[in-house]
Amino acid sequence: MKELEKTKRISIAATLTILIVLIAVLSFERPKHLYKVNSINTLEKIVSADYFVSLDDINNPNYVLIDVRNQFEYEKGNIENAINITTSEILSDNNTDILKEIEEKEKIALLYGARPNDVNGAFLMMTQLGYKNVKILTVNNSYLDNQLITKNVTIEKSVADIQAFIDESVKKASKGVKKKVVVKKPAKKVITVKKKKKAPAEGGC
Amino acid sequence: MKNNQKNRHVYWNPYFGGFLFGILILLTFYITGRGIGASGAMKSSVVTIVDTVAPTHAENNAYYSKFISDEKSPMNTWLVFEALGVLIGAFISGGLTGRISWRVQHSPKITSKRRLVFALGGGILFGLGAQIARGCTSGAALSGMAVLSTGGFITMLAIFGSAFAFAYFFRKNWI
Amino acid sequence: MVKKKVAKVLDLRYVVLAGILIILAGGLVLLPKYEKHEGIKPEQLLSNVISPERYISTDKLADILINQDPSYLLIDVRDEESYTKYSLPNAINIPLKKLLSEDFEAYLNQDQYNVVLYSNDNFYADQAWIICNRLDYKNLNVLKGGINKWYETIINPPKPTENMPAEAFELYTFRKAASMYFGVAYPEQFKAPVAKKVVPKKVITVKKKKKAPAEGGC
Amino acid sequence: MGPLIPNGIIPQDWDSIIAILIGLVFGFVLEASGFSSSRKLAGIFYGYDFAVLKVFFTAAVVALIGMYYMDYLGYVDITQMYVHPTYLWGAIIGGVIMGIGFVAGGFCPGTSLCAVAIGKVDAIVYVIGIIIGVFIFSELFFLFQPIYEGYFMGNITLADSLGVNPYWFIFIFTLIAILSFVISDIIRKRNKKIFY
Repeated sequence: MKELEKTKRISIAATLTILIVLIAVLSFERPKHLYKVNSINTLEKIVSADYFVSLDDINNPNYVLIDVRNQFEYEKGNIENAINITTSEILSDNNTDILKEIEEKEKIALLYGARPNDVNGAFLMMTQLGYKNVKILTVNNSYLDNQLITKNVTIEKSVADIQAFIDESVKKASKGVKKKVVVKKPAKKVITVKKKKKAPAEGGC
Repeated sequence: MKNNQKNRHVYWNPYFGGFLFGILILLTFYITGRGIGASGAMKSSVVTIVDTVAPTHAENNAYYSKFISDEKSPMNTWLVFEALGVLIGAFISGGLTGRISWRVQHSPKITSKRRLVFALGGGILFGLGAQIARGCTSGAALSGMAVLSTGGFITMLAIFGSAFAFAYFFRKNWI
Repeated sequence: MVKKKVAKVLDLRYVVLAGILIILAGGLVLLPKYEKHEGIKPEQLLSNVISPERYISTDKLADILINQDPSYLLIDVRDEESYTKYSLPNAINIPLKKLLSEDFEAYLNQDQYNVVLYSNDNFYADQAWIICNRLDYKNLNVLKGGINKWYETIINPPKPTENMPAEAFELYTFRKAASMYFGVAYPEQFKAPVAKKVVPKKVITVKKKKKAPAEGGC
Repeated sequence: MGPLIPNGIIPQDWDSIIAILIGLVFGFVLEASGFSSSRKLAGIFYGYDFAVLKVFFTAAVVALIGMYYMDYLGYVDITQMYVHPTYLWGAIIGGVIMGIGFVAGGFCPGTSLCAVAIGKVDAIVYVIGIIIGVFIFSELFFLFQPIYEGYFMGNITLADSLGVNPYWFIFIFTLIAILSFVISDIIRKRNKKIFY
C-alpha cells in the first residue's frame, strides 16, 4: 500500500483548505445591523399589535419620547423632554446605543414626527431590527407663530364616503337634466394571474 | 514506457482522493443545486433504447412514460452528460498512469469466465436495486449525505450493511 | 531506521489532519447562531425609505388612469369592506394582512408593471411598501395622501378664488374633467353627459419570474 | 448566492456543459484514487484495502462540513438544494439488493464507468448487467410499484427526522469517520497482504 506513504499532496491540499476557510471566515465580517425579525413576523406585528398612543396618556413614566424630525425642526419646537433621533441617522452608532439602552431599561420608545406617516420609516426599521417595545404617537405637529401645536389625529380615517358623494352629485345633476343619466360603472377588470406552477423538484435516479 | 509501466499500480492517497471528491460534490451543489449521480444515465439509455425499439410499449408502460417527453429526448438529461464526462475523465487519468489495456481483472484463484458471470449477475442486481432505491452509491448515498438526507443515509447503510453481510459468500471471488 | 522515522512522521501528519478536521467540524457547532439574513441590507432599506421618490401624486395618477396607461397596476391595501365601498377603477384588493400570502406574490414580485399601493392615507401603504421593498420587489410606488387626497383633489376639487394664479384655474378644470371621468356629474352640464367612455376591460397577465427549482436525482 | 443555475446567475443552457466538466473531474478523481479496479473496491469487505471507506467517508465529511459552512456564511441557501427523497422501504430493499450486487460484481455504476473507460471487460459486462437490471425493473414495474412509491416521507433531512441539530450531527459524524479510519488501519496491518 505504497500510496499511503505519499502524503505530500494531501498536506498541500490540507494547508490550502485551511487558508481558504480562514480567509472566508475572516473576510465574512458580520454586517453591523442584522434583521432579527423576518418579514412575515413584521407584517403580523404591524397588523395585529396596537402600537398607537394618543396624546392624552403621554405622561406614562416609562415612555421615552423620540422626535424623528431633523435637527432644525427639533430645535424649532418639540414636545418636552423628547430626544431627537432623525430617521436617516437611526442606524448611526450613538443612536443605536441610545435605543439599546432604552431597550435594556424596559422603557417604551414613543416615536413622533410632523405627521404619523413620517414615523413609519423609523418605526418599521426598529421593529425589524428587533427592538421589542416601540410605539407611535398619533399626533400632527404644526406651528402657530412658531409655537408648537400638537393635535391628536386618528390614522387612516376616511375623509368622506366618496361613492355616496358621486351618487349624490349624479342625482343632483340628473334633477337638472330630467333624462335618466346612465352612468356605466367602470367594468370590473378581469385580472388573470398565471398561478405560480409549483414545479416540483423532479429528479430521482 | 518504463516509468509509465512502473506506476501502474500507484494510486492517489485515498484521503486526498476523498478530499477532492468532497470538494467536487460541494462544487456540484454550489453550481447546479443537485448532487452527482451515475445510475440515472443507465436508466436514460434503457428508456431511449426501448423508446426507439418499441415506442408504443414504452408509451403505456408506467415506468418508461415517466421519462419520455416529446420535446426532449431522454438522453438529454444532466446525468447522461455527466456519465459522458466520467468516461472521458477516467480515460485521461488511466492514460496518464498507463492503466489502459483490454483485460479482465479477477483474483488469480478464479477463471475470467466466472468473474464475467459474477459481474453480469452483480450488474443486474445493482441495476434493479438502484431503480428501487432511486439512486446508487454516488447518487443517493453520497449526494444525499452531503445534505443530510435521511433517504441517503438509509440507502448508504443498507448498501454497505448488506455488502458486509454477504461478503462471506463471495469471498472466493476476491481473496 | 530511516523507514521507521518516516512512518513516525507520517503518523504525526495524519494525526494533524484528523485534528484539523475535528476543529473544522467543531467550529461549526461553536459559531454563534443568527437569524438568516432576509431581504436587502438595513442601510439600503433605510435610504430607500427616506427618499420620497416612491410617491406618486393624485393628479399624475388621474392622468394615468384617464389615458389607460397599460403599465400601471393599482393595489388597494385596505380591508375588503372599504374596498367594496369605493376603490379606484381596475384596482386589486390585497389587504395588508394578506400582503405576503402566496397567491398575491405574483402581483407584487414582478417587473412588468409599475405597482401603485394606496390606502385611505399613505400610512398603511407606506408600511406595505417598506416590507415589499425589504424583499427587493421592483418598481412599487405609493399614492401620496391615499384615497383622502384623491377625494380632496380629484373627486371634489376645490374651486380656485379670483386672485389665484392662472395655473390654479387650469388645474381646477383638469381636475373637474377628471372627476367627470370618474363618475361625478355636475348640474351645470347643459347637454346630457356624453356616454362615458367605458373603461376597457384590461387583462393583466402577470408573467412570473421563472426560478427553476433545483431538480436532481441519482 | 446559493445554487447558481437555479438562481439564474448562470444561465440554464450552461447546465450540460457543466455536467460534462463535473463528470470529467468525477471520473478523473475516481480513477486516480484506484476505484477503477474492482479488487481494490472489494478490499473494504475483506479487509485488505480500505480505500473505499477512506474516500467515501472523507468525501462525505468534506462535503457536509463545506456545505454547512457555506450555508452559514450565506454563500449558499441550503433549502434550495435537491435533497434525495426518502422512500423508507424502497431505500432499504433497494440498498440490500445493491449491496449484494456490489459484493458480487465489485463495482457501482460510477466506478464501473471508470473501469469501462480504461478497458476493463468485466466492467463492460457489469454495465450491460445494470442495463438488463433496469430493463427488468421497468418491465416488472407493476410488481415493484408499491415499494417504489410507498412509504414516502418527503425530501426530509436528518435534522427533521431525528430532530438533531445538524451541526452536532456533523461533528459526531466526523468523529465516527476518523475512528473508522483508525480502525481500518489497524485491521489492515493485521491482515495478510494481497497484491493486485
